Parts: sequence; C-alpha cells; structure tokens
Amino acid sequence: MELFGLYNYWAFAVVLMTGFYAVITKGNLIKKLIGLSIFQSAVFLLYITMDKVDGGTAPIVQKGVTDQVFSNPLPQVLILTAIVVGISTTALGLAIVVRIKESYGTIEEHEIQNLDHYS
Amino acid sequence: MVILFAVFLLTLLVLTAVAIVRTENLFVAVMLTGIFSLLMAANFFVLDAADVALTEAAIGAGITTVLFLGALALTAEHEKSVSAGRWLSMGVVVVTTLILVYATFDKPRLGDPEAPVHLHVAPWYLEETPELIGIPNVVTAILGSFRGYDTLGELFVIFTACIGVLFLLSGPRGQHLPPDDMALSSTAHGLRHHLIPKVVGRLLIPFIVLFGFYVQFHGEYGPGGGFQAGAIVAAGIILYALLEGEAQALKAVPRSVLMGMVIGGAMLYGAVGIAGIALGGNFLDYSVLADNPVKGQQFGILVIELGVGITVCGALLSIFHAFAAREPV
Amino acid sequence: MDSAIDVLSWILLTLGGAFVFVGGLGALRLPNFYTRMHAASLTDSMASILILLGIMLQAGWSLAAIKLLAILAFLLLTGPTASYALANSALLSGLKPGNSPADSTEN
Amino acid sequence: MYYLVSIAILVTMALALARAVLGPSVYDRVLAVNMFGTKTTLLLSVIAFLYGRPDFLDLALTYALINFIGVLAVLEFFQSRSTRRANDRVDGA
Repeated sequence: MELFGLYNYWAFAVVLMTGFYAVITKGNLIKKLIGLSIFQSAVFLLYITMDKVDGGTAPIVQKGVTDQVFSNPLPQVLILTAIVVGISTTALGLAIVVRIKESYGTIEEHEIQNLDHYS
Repeated sequence: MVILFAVFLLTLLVLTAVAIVRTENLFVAVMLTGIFSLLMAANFFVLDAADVALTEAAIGAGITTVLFLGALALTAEHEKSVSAGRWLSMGVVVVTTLILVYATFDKPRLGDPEAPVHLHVAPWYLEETPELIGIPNVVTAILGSFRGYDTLGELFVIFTACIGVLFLLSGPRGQHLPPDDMALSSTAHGLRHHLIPKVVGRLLIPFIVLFGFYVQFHGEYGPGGGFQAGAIVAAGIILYALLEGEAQALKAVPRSVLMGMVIGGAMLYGAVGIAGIALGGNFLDYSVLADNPVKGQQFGILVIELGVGITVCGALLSIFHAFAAREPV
Repeated sequence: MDSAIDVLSWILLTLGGAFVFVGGLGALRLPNFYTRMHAASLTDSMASILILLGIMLQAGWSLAAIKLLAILAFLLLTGPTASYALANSALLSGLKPGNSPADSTEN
Repeated sequence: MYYLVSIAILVTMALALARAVLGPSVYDRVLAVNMFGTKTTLLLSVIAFLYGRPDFLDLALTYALINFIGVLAVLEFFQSRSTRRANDRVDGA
C-alpha cells in the first residue's frame, strides 16, 4: 500500500502533461481544446486526491452513525463548481473555433497564420 | 483493496488520455473523451467525493459529447498532422513530467490524516455544520453558505460564458446568407424516423427531469444540488431536442424562457444576498432570513441552490441551441 | 434463511461477473463489428440483471432496493435501444454484415 | 464477493477501452463507449455497497438515465452528416 501512496500524483503529472502536449503541438484548434480539457481534468484529479482520508467516507452525515471519519469537503466544493464552469468555458472556446472556421474556412493553426500573412 | 481499484482506474485514465492525444480523427477523440469522463467519475467516487462524481456524471455523460459533436459538425472531423517541433515539445513535456514526479516525493501520501490540507479549516467545517446549518451534506453547506461568495462568482462565470457563446453564434454569418428553406436543415428533423429510440426516449424524458428535481431538492441530504440538477434537467431537454428536432424543442422551451432562466437564476441568488442586507445582516448572510438562524440558513441554501439550478439549466440549453441552430458552411 | 439468501446472491454475483467478462472478451476478440456488438449487447443485459439482482438480495427491503430496481429498469430500456440505434446507423452507412475478418472501413 | 465482481468489471473496462482504441470502424468505438458506460453503472452500484453507503446509488442512476443521450447524439451526428453530404452532392452537380 505504501508503494501506491503517491500513485495518484504520478497519474496526475502524466495526464497533465499529456494535455499540455496536445495544447502545444497540435495545430488543430478543436484538438487543442480537447487537450485543454484533459489538462483541466488532471487538476481536478489533484484536488480530489488531496481530499481522501484513510478510512473516511464522503462528507454526508448518516443518521444514527457516530464516529465516522469524513473526507475533506473543501476541495470537493471547489471542483464541483469548476466542472460546470469548465464545460461552459469549453463551449465558449468551441464557439470561437466555429466562428474562425466560418471566416477562414479552416481550423488548422498554420493555415490560419498563412492566410493572415498573405492577406 | 479499493486503493488497488483506484490504481487500476488511474492507469486506464492515463492510457485513455494518451490515446486521445494520439488519434488524428477528431470524432474518435470525442468518443474517447466520453470514456475519459466515465473514468474520472469512477475515480472521484473511489476517492470519497460523491458530489463531484455526480457532477462529472451529469455533465460528462451527455452534454460534453453533444457539444463537441455539435462543434465537429460545424467545422471538420480530421486534423492535419503537423510534425514541426514535435520532438522539442516531447522533450519539454517529458522533462516537466519528471520534475513533477520528483516534486511529488515531498507530498503526503494518499489518505494521510496528518496532511496539511486536513488540518486547517476543514475540521471546523465538519464540526460546525451540524450546529450552524443543520443539514447532513457538508459539501452543500459549504457551497451554499460558508463559501457562498465563491459560488456566486462561479455562477456569474457560467452566465458570462453563456452570453459570450450567444454573441458569437447567434449573429449573422460572415460569408453567406443563411439558406431560406429551413426544411433542408438536417438538425431540424431530429431522429423522428427512428421509431424505437423515439418511443424509449420519450418514456425516459419525464424520468430524467423528475430525477433532476430529486437531485435539486435532495441535495441537502444526499449527493446533489443545483449544479448537478441543472445539468441533468438540461440533458433531459437535450434528449427531447435530439428526438424531435431542435425546432420542436425550442417550441417547448422558447429562447425567451431560456434567457429568462439564465438571468432569473443569477438574480435570485443576488436577491437573497440583498435580502440579507435589508434584514440587517451581511451580504449572503442567511441567518437573518428567518426567526431561527438555523432555519434561515436552511432556507437561504434552498433558494440559492434553486437559483444555481435554474441558471445552469438555462445556460447549458442556450449553449446547445446556439450550436445546433447554426448552419454548417 | 439469511445464509440461503447470501448463497443465492453470491451465485448471482459470480455469474454476473462471468457474463461481464465473457462480454468484454467477445467485444475484443470477435472478428467483425456485428459479432462484437452481439457479444457486447447480450451480455450487457444479462450481466446487469444478474449483478443488480445479486446486490438487491443483499440490500433487502429498503430504498436502496427500489433504486436498484430503477437502475435495472432503465438499463434494460436503454441498452437494447442503444444497440438497435447503433446497428441501424452502421447498416445504413453501408457497413455490411459479412464474415470478412478485415473490415477496416475507417469512415 | 463484491471484490470478485468489481475485478471482473474492471478487467472488462480495460478490454472495452482496448476496443475503443483499436477501432477499426467508428461504430466499434461507439459500441465500446456504450459498453463502458454500462460497466461504469454496474461498478458504481457495486462500490456503493462495498463502501456500505447505499445512498450513493444516485450516481449509478444518473448514468443509467443519461448515458443513452451520448449514443443518440452520435446517431444524430451520422444522420445529419449523410444528409449534408447528399446536399453537397446535389449542389456540386
């Protein structure tokens, strides 16, 4: 068990950097947005990893049960709202991409830059 | 033992993330994003975050896929591969990953009760919630009352994002005028000709909306609340739009009603705060709303959760309609 | 009496686990799309029934049992419908059911 | 015995993920996503009992209700794509 005590953080690091790789190397704007949402999910994972307490349970008090250990509710509140905010901001990004497609006819970054350059 | 499940799920998560980035077909990437979201929800649940898992389930299972597919229909399905600078960025990413992994050796291990994060305000919240607020779900108590300012801010971010999407997508198109015959529009038909999905879907819609209301009003006693409920109800109405066509769904819930929901929910939240001031308390201080401070807190949380639910539902539906109504170039 | 229920639910859960695994194996190993769908959708329904019934026996008469019943009902409604919708859309798009092992139609 | 079922479900999730990554056709991937959704519903139900908190079945119920929407959205996407292509062909002729 001790061996896996940090596994969550390692998974966080790899997922975070996978999303980051998509954001910096992919030319396609939708792929960049998908990479950004992966990056975002990795941050969610980091926060939720920190809320876990050994032998704990979700912070909802059960009637008639005493001596319960609860996980930390604060990161849960932050991430709960962040998930819904995340989908709205992703939608805003997608809307911008749709408008770019309509005025440039492409969503590839280098083609857009070429068009900007020669016009 | 459950920790081993978490390790397995996290490994699958990492593999899925890598597969999403590797594929060049954007449709496949969106499908894999669906799997990624399911894995995230399972992970959250294993890590004792039931409310967060419910939010991820409500958002990730339907709405994310629908929005991305809507955007793909308006743009392109394949990406063109660019190889310039790939090795350089791969190097940067690998080095950063190694640094991050090295940094984790200073972190407390998973579930350590002595970790700094558990020693600051969290014990106070857990101890005081039953006395000050008197509801079983501590997450809802913090969301609604202790950190009500945060939630108000988040709500206005959603509001602003919704306004932004509407500004971008409901204006006139750059090059062409929209075609006159809307009958040609593919999204106008929906899946009306598929009998079996239509019958089953129609049967499900009332249950989805009912379950949304259950999540909304049961949020103080179990996992749930306004954010989840708004997303679930929006998913139910999006299902109706998929089955009957987008125009039909707009007839059932017109745009003006959606805008009213987006604005009204946020106003309701703000009004509760103002009412607190009017009755002699601070902004968003619910204790003064009733004779008994605990009753006042419960009433305040109930109303602001309702405001959150209404705004989230209206915003997600407005965003969906903005994408669905746009004609592809 | 209690032990009889325990044994029964144990049998149901084990059978359900076996069905889940067989379905997964079929979805991975069978040669073309329609056979894979056959494996996945049939075992999905059967495994859901067995596993959820097994848990229901453990839950006894409570709110949890009713929720499990609701989950089972919704899974049994949506699962086959989704399979139908998917097969229909695959057939209409021209993916023919045949026994050619290499239908690599990437569209 | 909950452990046994959970392990079977987890292994199947891995198999479904492999199918989703391998393809080959897009329909295989949609099938895998749908399968993955059902497996997640079952896993969440089993883990709710494993943790002894059956009030968390709400989560599994959410997936049982909402997972269907994704598949229908894909179906609608394919349908509108084929009509779009047909329109393009008429325009081009």
